[in-house]
Amino acid sequence: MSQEPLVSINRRSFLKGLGLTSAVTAASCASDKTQNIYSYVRGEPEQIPGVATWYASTCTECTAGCGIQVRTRDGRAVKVEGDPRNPINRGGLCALGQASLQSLYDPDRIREPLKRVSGVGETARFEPISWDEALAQVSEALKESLAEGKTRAVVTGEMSGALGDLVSQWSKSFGASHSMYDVLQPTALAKASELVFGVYGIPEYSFDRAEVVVNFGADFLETWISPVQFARQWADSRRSAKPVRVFHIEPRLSLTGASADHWLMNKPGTEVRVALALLKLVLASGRGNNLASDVRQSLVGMTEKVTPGSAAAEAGISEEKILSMAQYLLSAKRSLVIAGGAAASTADAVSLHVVCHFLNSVLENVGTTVNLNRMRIPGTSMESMESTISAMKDGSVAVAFVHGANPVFTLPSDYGFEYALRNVPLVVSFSSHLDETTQNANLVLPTHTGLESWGDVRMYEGAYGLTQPSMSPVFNTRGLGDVLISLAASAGKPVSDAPAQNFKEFLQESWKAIARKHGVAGDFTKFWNESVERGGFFPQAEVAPADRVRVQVNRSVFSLPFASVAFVAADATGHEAKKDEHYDDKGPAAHDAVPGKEVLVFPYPSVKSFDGRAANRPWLQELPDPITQIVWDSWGELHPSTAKELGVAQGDVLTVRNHFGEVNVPVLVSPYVSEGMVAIPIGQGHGSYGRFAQSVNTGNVLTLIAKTAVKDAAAASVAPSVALVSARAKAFKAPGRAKLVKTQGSDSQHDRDLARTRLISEGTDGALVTKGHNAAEHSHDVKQMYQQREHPLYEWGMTIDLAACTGCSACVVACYAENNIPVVGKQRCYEGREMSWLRIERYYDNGTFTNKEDIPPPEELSVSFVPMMCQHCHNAPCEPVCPVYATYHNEEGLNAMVYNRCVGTRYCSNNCTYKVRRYNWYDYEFPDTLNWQLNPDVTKRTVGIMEKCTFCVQRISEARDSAKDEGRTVRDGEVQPACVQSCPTQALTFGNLKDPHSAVNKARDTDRAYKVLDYYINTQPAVGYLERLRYAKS
Amino acid sequence: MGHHGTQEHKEEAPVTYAEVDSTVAKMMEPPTLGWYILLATCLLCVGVGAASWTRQILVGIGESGKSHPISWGAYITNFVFWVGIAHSGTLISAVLYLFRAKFRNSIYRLAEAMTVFAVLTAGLFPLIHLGRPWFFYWLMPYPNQMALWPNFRSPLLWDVFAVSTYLTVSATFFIVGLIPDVAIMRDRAKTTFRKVLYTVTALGWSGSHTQWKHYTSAYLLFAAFATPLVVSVHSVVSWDFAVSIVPGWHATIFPPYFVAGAIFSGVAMVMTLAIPIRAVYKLERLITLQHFDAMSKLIMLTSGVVSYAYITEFYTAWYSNNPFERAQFWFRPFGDYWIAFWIMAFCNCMAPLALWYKPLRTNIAFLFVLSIFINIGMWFERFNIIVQSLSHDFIPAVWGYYNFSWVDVGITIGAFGWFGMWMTLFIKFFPAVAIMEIKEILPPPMRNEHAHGH
Amino acid sequence: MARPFKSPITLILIILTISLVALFPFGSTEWWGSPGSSAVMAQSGEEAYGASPMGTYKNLGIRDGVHNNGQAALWDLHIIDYYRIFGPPQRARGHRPEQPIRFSHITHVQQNKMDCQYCHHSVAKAAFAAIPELETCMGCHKAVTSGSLQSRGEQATDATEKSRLLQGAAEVKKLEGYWERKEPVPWVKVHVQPDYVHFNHKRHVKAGVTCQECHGQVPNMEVVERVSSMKMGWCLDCHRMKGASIDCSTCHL
Amino acid sequence: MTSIRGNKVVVGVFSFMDDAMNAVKAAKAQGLDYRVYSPVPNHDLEALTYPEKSPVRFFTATGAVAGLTFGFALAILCSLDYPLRVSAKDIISVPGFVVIGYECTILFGAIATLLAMFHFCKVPDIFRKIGYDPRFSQDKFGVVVGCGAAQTDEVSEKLKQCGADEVEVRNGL
Repeated sequence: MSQEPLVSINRRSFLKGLGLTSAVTAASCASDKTQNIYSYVRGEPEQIPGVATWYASTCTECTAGCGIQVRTRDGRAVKVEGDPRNPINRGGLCALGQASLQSLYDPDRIREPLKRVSGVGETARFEPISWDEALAQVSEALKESLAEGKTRAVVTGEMSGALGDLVSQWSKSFGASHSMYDVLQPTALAKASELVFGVYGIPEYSFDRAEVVVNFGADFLETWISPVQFARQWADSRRSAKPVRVFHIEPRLSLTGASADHWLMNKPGTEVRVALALLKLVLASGRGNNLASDVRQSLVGMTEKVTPGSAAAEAGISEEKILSMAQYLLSAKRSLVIAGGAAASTADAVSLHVVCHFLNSVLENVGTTVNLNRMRIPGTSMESMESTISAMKDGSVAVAFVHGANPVFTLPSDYGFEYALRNVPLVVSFSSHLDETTQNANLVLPTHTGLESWGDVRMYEGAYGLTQPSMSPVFNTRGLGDVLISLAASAGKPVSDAPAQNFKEFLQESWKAIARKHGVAGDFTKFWNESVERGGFFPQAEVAPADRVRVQVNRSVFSLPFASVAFVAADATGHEAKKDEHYDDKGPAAHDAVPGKEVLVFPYPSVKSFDGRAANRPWLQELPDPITQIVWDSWGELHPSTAKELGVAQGDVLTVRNHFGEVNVPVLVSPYVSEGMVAIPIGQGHGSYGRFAQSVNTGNVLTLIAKTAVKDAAAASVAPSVALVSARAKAFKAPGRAKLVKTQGSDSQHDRDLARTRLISEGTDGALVTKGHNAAEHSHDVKQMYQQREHPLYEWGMTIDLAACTGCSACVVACYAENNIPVVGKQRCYEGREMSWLRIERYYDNGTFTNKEDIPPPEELSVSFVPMMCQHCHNAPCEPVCPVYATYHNEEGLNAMVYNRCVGTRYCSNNCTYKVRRYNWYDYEFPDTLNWQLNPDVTKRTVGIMEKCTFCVQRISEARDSAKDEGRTVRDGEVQPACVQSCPTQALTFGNLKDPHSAVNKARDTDRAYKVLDYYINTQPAVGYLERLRYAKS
Repeated sequence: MGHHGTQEHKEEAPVTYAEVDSTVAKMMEPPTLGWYILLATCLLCVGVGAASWTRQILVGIGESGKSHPISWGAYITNFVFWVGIAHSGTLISAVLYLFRAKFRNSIYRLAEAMTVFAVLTAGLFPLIHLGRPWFFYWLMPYPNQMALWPNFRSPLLWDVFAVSTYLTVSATFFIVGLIPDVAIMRDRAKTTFRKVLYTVTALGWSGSHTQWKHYTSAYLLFAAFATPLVVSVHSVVSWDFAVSIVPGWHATIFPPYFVAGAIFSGVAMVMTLAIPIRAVYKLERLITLQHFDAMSKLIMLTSGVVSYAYITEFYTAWYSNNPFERAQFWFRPFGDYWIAFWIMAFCNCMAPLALWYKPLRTNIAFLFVLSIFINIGMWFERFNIIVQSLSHDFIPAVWGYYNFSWVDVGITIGAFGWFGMWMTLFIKFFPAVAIMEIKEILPPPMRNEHAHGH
Repeated sequence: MARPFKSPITLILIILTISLVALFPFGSTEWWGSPGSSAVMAQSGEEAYGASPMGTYKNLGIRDGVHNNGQAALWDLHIIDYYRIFGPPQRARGHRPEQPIRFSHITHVQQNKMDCQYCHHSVAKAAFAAIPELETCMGCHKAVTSGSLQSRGEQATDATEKSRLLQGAAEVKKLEGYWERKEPVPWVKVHVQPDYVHFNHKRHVKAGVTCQECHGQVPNMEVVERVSSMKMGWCLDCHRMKGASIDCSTCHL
Repeated sequence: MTSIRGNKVVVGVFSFMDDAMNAVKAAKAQGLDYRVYSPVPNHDLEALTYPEKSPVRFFTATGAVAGLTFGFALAILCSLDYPLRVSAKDIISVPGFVVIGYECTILFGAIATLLAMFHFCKVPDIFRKIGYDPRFSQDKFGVVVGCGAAQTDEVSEKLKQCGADEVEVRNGL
């Protein structure tokens, strides 16, 4: 913050958006130049220069529908935070949502309509075109196609709410097909619900109501359905008196698996056998009488051929584990069995989901932990996609619209989507980014991102999120809805009975219907304004979960295959038969001649890149993957024995190739992946999309995947979802070495007591007892050399509950966003110069108190995440060593850092026990338009300056300021640093340690409380940790 | 004073005043081609260093190999190395002066010059190492408009005081010692340039009896002041480390360990410099084998102390049962930088053991090689302390590696060039052997030997 | 030989005196009574500096009422400070840039008795004292147009008045031009603070610090000028005097 | 004693120290002012020419005491001027300030010594060297005796008797 508003400043040389009416000025890059002040031409009533304005909205990054609040300063969105009033996310927000700002300000965003002038795909060249011209061309083409009797196709991403309605109505009136595609939508789960419960959709799961969860690979803390919501539920339960016990069965350690009590590494594709064995054991104990007797009988028949022993053998896990899982499921009052994630996206995914649904039914979870009243209905349909693609291939489609999806990247290449697009005379892409699909478009009509547009999200019946623009568009873009309405108007085909002039009106019309449906009486404007202010309308948010217990079994379900999935070699998947002249065979003609060994390709989504849509966001690229701790890269995880077989070591480049495609990934050896497979994250290896995404040039793992026909006719002729785990490929060592940048030094904590784990076990009376570190061992009476200092009013502190930390890294991204932390790129990270003020340390332990130096074998694995930021020690080692007082202790207990006083001796960093200080080794530039996001309340840092976590002192200052205005002290909870605010599980609590009733003090009032390293070096940190909780291995 | 050094020259004809004058004056005769080549080499190295520093300032401090968590690296290593080199100069010139060790007189000038130039070199490193060197003056307690003072509790500020005091006092000591010798040069000078140079720098020294009176009195006092500095400066430098909490740094043994190491490396450096100068300028009659024997013994002593300190560090780490210390001292010999550790152990502990064999103590070739080994070993000792400790401290998640960069190397070369440049210029323009003090230990010319009181 | 000093005691005394004189910089700020930084900004600004000089502009020099005459601490040794030697004049007292429109505070504040906060309306609401929106200017200048000033100027008899009005007309014409083009006026900043200083106008105004204490008698300025050095020592001096916080992180977040 | 300034001086050049010392003794006996130039300082010569202790040491002591005071005062007053807490350390952390006090003691002591030495040795003073000869810095001893114009011959004779290689009469400055 400089003295005056609306001034271009040095490093924050961003253009200050001055609303619609005022011009902007180019930045002066040195503070020594004359500085200008530009005022508004016309005042905006809610905007006082230098005072933030907040807008409530709904996140549109994934389909979960989390509520957000967007902080804007002088007309620019600078921070996105979770809305605590939203029933889905309750205040937290994931890394992807936090990074939505970098999609808004993406320097590679399409800034105006484009027309392709030459080439196609990777060779495409575009030239700008005006909106009018572009729309005229589209109108003309639509008219022609109607006249010629050709069809039109609209392909969008997952879409709900008014925009979805508008698109389908538009499609109807133009006779176009509308298909949605989202690679991560659990459509197989929805299909299984239809087969078992008679309703197509995704039930709402309640992790907080379950005592035991058996999870077949669902990454519910990362990307699965509604991760922020689930994470909060899980964490609430973990903090309660009876924490939920989670069994996680998957072939590769995921972030969610890392938080489970019992992580079981199985062979890929064997989940269904374990589930069947569980079902058998559960039925054998006499459960399942709530089902129709013939259904129960069929179930018994279904499980006849499997035994716990055989399932264990197939899955590669021990029989005792299966027996104990069944035992826990049976003894729990409420439990939950789920499947999902990459592990459950095999060709036979529906079978697995069906068994899980049956298990839930038999265990009487439907109605408690499985809510069929709040179904999310995914719009993604592979059937519709396939028919659209074949229509395109036929040449019967004259105009194709693509919006919000990048099927060329996310659809397995043998669907031939790219070829199909090229067969369409006019492809119009409504993408904001020049992605792989857009590269094939003839016209690009860039649309707003979620932060610039009106819209709504229907999570389930009774929860409606509203999206409002938080700033005027950054570039010359328009909303999809507005474009469609204007196209409809010019073609004389109104999209609704009461023709709306623009999409906002259409939206309001559709909200009138919502108001009517939920019996909201009175003035619509009032309802509308309230909803906008609230970020949505949640009439049923507080209603107890469903009582509807419905099992309407489609009998064909029993003829589904319930065998382990057989992953056949690539050349034997029937690919040859399916191959048509359209398919662009990227692989070598003679697959067998390729050297190397066959491995199973295991693509999985991650919090970092999701399905690839987040790949051009530097925050997420630089975010260390929570499990591998790798930045700016893709990788192939191999079991040590597989690596040995392939003759590769960590850092080698592995070529994975089959008929469909090829990727070249750096090898990462980890004992926590199953043998014989290579696990590669989805979302990296873009051929186009932007400079950051393209910097990872490993190739797209999804190109290795083949579309797989469902073997069973009874279910559907088309697989309901893409089978991520289905392809085998030849893997061999490629020449050269890769620079795999791992930000974590050692995976083990070397018995240093940094992340403590407390084991929960059942006492003799059945009550839970926790066994932690011997309190006496770690309590110590230190004779203080100096008098302890007094804090007159505030003593800021933080409590971090490791039992609730999932390692999701949302806090890290929030910290980047709030504090203008520069992204330094791969090379600088390699040099150890990443700037992250907050890091999530991930340690592999064996969960006992005698940690070995080496990382434990999978069956003993216990993973700990430690969010580590400046501990604001009262006996801070960094402070006395600074020769110029650039860092000192202020009387609010903050370890203050005065950037402009720092001369850069770096002694403080050396002396910092926690190594949380970061140094500006260079002057870091924020590329233009990304710099628009910078927070003007944070001091800039130039080369040679040390920086670190300040507990978001600018927020403390703001709170102190408003408290002074009102003549009071700062209230508990009034200050929330960015990390605390963002935490989906509320693992972090911040407040005044002086106040005995503050939340931060209450949180640490438990025998789980400890401080990292304090025992050894008496630093007296202001950050307290609570030990991680984990059920003892039974 | 007034002791006679005749016993040192028993076998040969006694050295006379005139011989001393002419031998030393010969060193200062117009430069040869070899001297120019040496100077050019040094200047080239200085150029490399200057270019490296310029690059570092223009591009960013990140051009040096430091990173998170190793925030100190080659520069502080060099700093400690050069401060250490300085120490033996002061030891020889001041401490041995107080102890009336006569062997000091012929080598002390060289040693003292080495001290001043080494501190001059060392003093550059804190600047080079700063992230924002243009604000270096914030470390000085000067009244300023910010109404701010430096933090006197910081070991780095102690360093500022210690090093600047050391530079001032040793330079004063050095210059004062030079005055009578420059007066001699003034009186012998033949060219106008030298005449003017020495007339000015001799400050009008005449050697009158009152001047000698106050001079000797002051000289003794300087020696008395410089002596505690030998102990204190490197102690203060060691506190840069010992006062911190980094495992491998936080040790009470550091001050004596550093002081012994400093003297060890300094004596080695004196040998490295004295041996070629003695050979080139034929100073065998002034710097005799006895001198080397004495220095060798000093090396044996300090090598022993240093080795003992190494062992003590390991023992303390083991006995403390502190996991961080133990891990650090396991890491040193067997971790990523094992080679640096074993270079240090070989050069500093094992190689000097050869000096127990007496003939080697006067074997000039062997001593020269050994002194270079010790220089290398002592550089690595500092490297091990600084870089190894930082790369392997409390939090395993941030353990890292030091990435040696070309800028690091360039600046290290520049430091040697800078030091060499001053030494080269010095031996050509000023008497590198203390004429007056050698004369002092010779018997004064007497008409009547018996009239002399001793 | 003659001794300059009869006894060493004299000498000891002389050297002690010299060294104590060298310590004098500490006299510049009252080190013996530095207040703790916990004290809340005193509410006694007016008492310390007298009532706001509104209404009595004419008799005041532009530095009147400025804290410490706009000087930083006594030991403001700019010789060694980067910003004085190499730094920009924008950071120095006396900075008096040419503005795109020659807005006269004398006309507006002194003659027309407008309140500071009429235009700089956010000064008590936010950290920034906003430059008024063009809309605010036009609020009056819709009535006081360049045309009206021009005709008044042409009719004026007094020569000073005439030239003043005509010049005003020309300046208002520029303003109208910006308004028509819907373009903000590129005012030049007079009081530039480095980015690392987080000055909050609201806190100071609410604590009773008058505008004049920092900005001088702006009502008497035809062209706005920086009358205070606004250096850290200058800020601190006032903070110490009033018992306000001298904690670094109050201003350097 | 007649000063060597403002009078005639007789310069004797001696090759041997004992001769020079004899010359000094003779000059002293006659109550003449004298100055001895020698290439090196010498105990015996010193005992003869300047038996008192040099006053430089008082300056040194004063400088050292002043330095100690200054060092501690600087550290303490600076810390109090803008009291900032670092870690839990006291504002006046005496153990740390000992280093400052100590270094200032040495620095001030050394500088005071240097100034005192310069003062007493009357340097820098490049040209005013009464009766100096360049050989005196190398291997000759010089005895300069101040006397009235009338006495020059007598004194020259005396110096020759003592063993002077050369004797020269010059004007004192």
